[in-house]
Amino acid sequence: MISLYQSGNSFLHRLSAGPKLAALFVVLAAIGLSTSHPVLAATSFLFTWLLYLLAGDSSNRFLLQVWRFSYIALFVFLPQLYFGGIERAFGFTLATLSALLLAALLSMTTRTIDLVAIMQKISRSKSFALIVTLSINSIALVSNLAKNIVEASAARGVKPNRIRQIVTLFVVSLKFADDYAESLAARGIRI
Amino acid sequence: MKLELRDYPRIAIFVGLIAALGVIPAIQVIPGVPVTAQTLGVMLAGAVLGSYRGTLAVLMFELLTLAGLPLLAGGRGGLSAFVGPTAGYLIGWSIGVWVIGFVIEKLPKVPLFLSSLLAFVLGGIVAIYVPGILWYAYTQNAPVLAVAQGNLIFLVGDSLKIAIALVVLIALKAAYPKALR
Amino acid sequence: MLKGISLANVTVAFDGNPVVRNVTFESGAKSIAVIGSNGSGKSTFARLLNGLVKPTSGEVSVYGNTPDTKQASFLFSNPDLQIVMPTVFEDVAFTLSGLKLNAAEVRSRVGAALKLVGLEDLEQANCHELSSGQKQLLALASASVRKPKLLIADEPTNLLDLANARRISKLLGNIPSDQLVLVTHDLELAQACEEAIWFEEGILKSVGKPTDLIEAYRKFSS
Amino acid sequence: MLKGISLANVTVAFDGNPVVRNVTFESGAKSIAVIGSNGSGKSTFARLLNGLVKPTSGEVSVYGNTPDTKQASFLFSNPDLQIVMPTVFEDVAFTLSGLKLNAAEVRSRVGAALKLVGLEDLEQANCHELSSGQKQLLALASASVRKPKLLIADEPTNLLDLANARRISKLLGNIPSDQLVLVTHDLELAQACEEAIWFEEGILKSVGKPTDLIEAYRKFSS
Ligand SMILES: Nc1ncnc2c1ncn2[C@@H]1O[C@H](COP(=O)(O)OP(=O)(O)OP(=O)(O)O)[C@@H](O)[C@H]1O
Ligand SMILES: Nc1ncnc2c1ncn2[C@@H]1O[C@H](COP(=O)(O)OP(=O)(O)OP(=O)(O)O)[C@@H](O)[C@H]1O
Ligand SMILES: O=C(O)CCCC[C@@H]1SC[C@@H]2NC(=O)N[C@@H]21
Ligand SMILES: [Mg+2]
Ligand SMILES: [Mg+2]
Repeated sequence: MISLYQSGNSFLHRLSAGPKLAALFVVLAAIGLSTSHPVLAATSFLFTWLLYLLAGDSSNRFLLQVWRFSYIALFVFLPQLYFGGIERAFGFTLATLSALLLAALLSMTTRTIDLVAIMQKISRSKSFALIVTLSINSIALVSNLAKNIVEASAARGVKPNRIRQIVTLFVVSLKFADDYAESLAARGIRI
Repeated sequence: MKLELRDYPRIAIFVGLIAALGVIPAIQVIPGVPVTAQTLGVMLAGAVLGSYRGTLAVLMFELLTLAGLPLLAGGRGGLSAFVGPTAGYLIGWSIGVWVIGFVIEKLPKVPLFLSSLLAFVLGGIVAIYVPGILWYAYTQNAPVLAVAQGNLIFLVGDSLKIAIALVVLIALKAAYPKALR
Repeated sequence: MLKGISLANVTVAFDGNPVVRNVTFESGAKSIAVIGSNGSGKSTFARLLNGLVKPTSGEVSVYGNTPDTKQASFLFSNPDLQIVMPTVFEDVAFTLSGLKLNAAEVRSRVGAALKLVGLEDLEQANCHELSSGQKQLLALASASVRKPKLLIADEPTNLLDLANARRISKLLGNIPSDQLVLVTHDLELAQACEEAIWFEEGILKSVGKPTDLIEAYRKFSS
Repeated sequence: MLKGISLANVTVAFDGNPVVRNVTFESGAKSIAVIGSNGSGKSTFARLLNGLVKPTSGEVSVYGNTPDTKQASFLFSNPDLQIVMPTVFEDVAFTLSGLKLNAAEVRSRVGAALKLVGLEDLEQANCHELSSGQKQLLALASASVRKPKLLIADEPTNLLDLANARRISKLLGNIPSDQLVLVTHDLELAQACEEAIWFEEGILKSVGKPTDLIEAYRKFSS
């Protein structure tokens, strides 16, 4: 499964997931307070950029992320401009962008499995671990089933009926899930 | 509540189904808040799995998204989806799915078509919009009423999704009655 | 001039891995069996013939045209994936929906296709309540109702019992199409074709009479 | 006294429809092939033996005990259904997770099971990158690692090529279990068993030597 993780060896990559998450929440809270002060918000934004550089961002991923979040930035900027004026609009937009960029930095420097492991540790339950594993499997599986269904209906040579394809996807997926449950039971798995 | 073994793959498969619906291209009506087919999966999770299991499926989907899998429409994911101005909707998904399951469970004697129509309106629209609007209004320090007005534009797409969800649910019940217990 | 299927120096690569390698092949045989190991490229070859897979390099033509899903129908091994509509009649009729026929024509062609496979009494049945054999017969009716020039079947007798497998294999010979390409691990089924081709590791290892190829393939596999 | 599998007047009904009808059967044979038409009740019979299906009436016993998944392992036809964990080693070890073994024991038993099926070099491989044949070998390792008394296989060679099918069928004979029940439409595979039973419409139509039953079944199906 592809994830948002970008391999690397910076101190942010090496920091273990738990403390990183904790530190992130503190910074996010601080950013939350900076919204109405454009200067503070701009500082947050520059601070975030600095962190990207420290994470070994050589290929301008920062700017790429800014571009990817630009829709949301617009979604914040325009209403604020309308209701609150230019200064406030800049403050909110920069603070929101900083929060988004920081959160994205966590995803880029922390493996999905490490974050899942934290959740598992917190839940301390075997069934939680099983659902996580099955869910991750099911993402690739359903996408494969969907691909096969699209292919099978394309092979009919007619314009596909999307709604019927969705119906077929749900039917086939649920049958698969029920067969899968049976095979788990057959392996002697108990919850 | 206790899960049976067969619930595990069903919950997992809905995580996969909601993710698969994210592949259908999202439309940006309001910049930053996509019109997404994924709420169709959320609604069906509630209707098919019921309140408890459906909620678990949506929470698991969100947990994996939070942990860094790009499962949201347009290949987005990670913690940033949960700190941005649209995070309220995602909270709404997990409330809405519960509401849908709950409403259908409380109306066992009403024909499925009607009970699920009601459930989809309450859970698929109201329960998702309210946290979505409140979160935006709160984090952006904006007037709730104005935000709610802007949000109305989603009614078009969401009504269509409810219609599709009804068609899929009824067809699923006919094709694989065991799907709904 | 070109009749039947024709491939010239065809290579298909997924993510840079060639899975069909430099295949050149031409045939107008009524029925062609495709055999070979798992992962050898048989299904990819089959998908080249209806255009679901495009060649990375080389040329494919089917009856002189670029392959498409109009000339060629496809029968998959899992009938659940192929069922599109709720009832048997509607499912077969769906294949005709692009042809702009009037209702009476649709009725008569669907009726004929269902009769051919012996499902005429189940017209109004719910597709997903059919048995596995009946589902595969339905898929065959849906694939053949457009009277394609080419019918491609990928493991069509998978999980079927002997009687159903025989029924399908007999029907495959009776479908009103000019040519049949049959991908299968069932060597009895392959035996009944006019010609056979054998893939290994993406390479067209051999072309010939089914008897000879099957013998060689059995030796190779032991 | 009771050895092997034993059914006394067993009926299984789903929603009131009997799909296994009044079956009485006892056998200690090393390997039993189960043949019959689609929907005849073969898989339901197989699931009675590990307790996944409970008899509506009658008694089933396996080595004198009520059937359960501890004594009996099950191999399905679709290996994708059977793979749970990300790597080969973890997947086999997953089957042992209920047994409270220590790490060294798990290592050695998983290692032995993988060696048996020839996957010892792929311990750390990603399950979903295996070929279809390798996936089925993995499923077989996972099924056999608990050293079940009874191994039940439902169409285990489905969609496999000749070499893989032969490998699986040879291994089924070598798994350290006391008894093998093999449900299959592949009559060559059934042929190799010690005993055969034949279901039609839920009724145990016949019990005997594979050669005789297969001949009768072929006649019946034509
Ligand atoms: N869409 C795809 N993307 C990537 N790889 C693919 C794709 N389709 C097929 N392959 C790979 O190409 C190779 C040939 O696959 P193909 O399905 O043609 O084999 P096959 O001969 O039909 O095998 P089998 O007998 O198991 O059905 C395999 O290694 C397969 O994993
Ligand atoms: N869980 C179930 N609920 C309802 N009906 C069932 C269930 N399992 C099986 N059946 C029905 O019982 C009958 C026997 O099914 P079974 O799977 O045992 O047949 P089979 O001999 O294995 O067939 P095949 O060769 O197609 O695998 C079929 O009509 C099937 O539809
Ligand atoms: O993908 C995301 O980041 C979640 C966006 C939430 C979209 C909301 S849900 C209710 C409303 N209806 C839509 O189709 N989109 C919005
Ligand atoms: Mg193939
Ligand atoms: Mg069966």
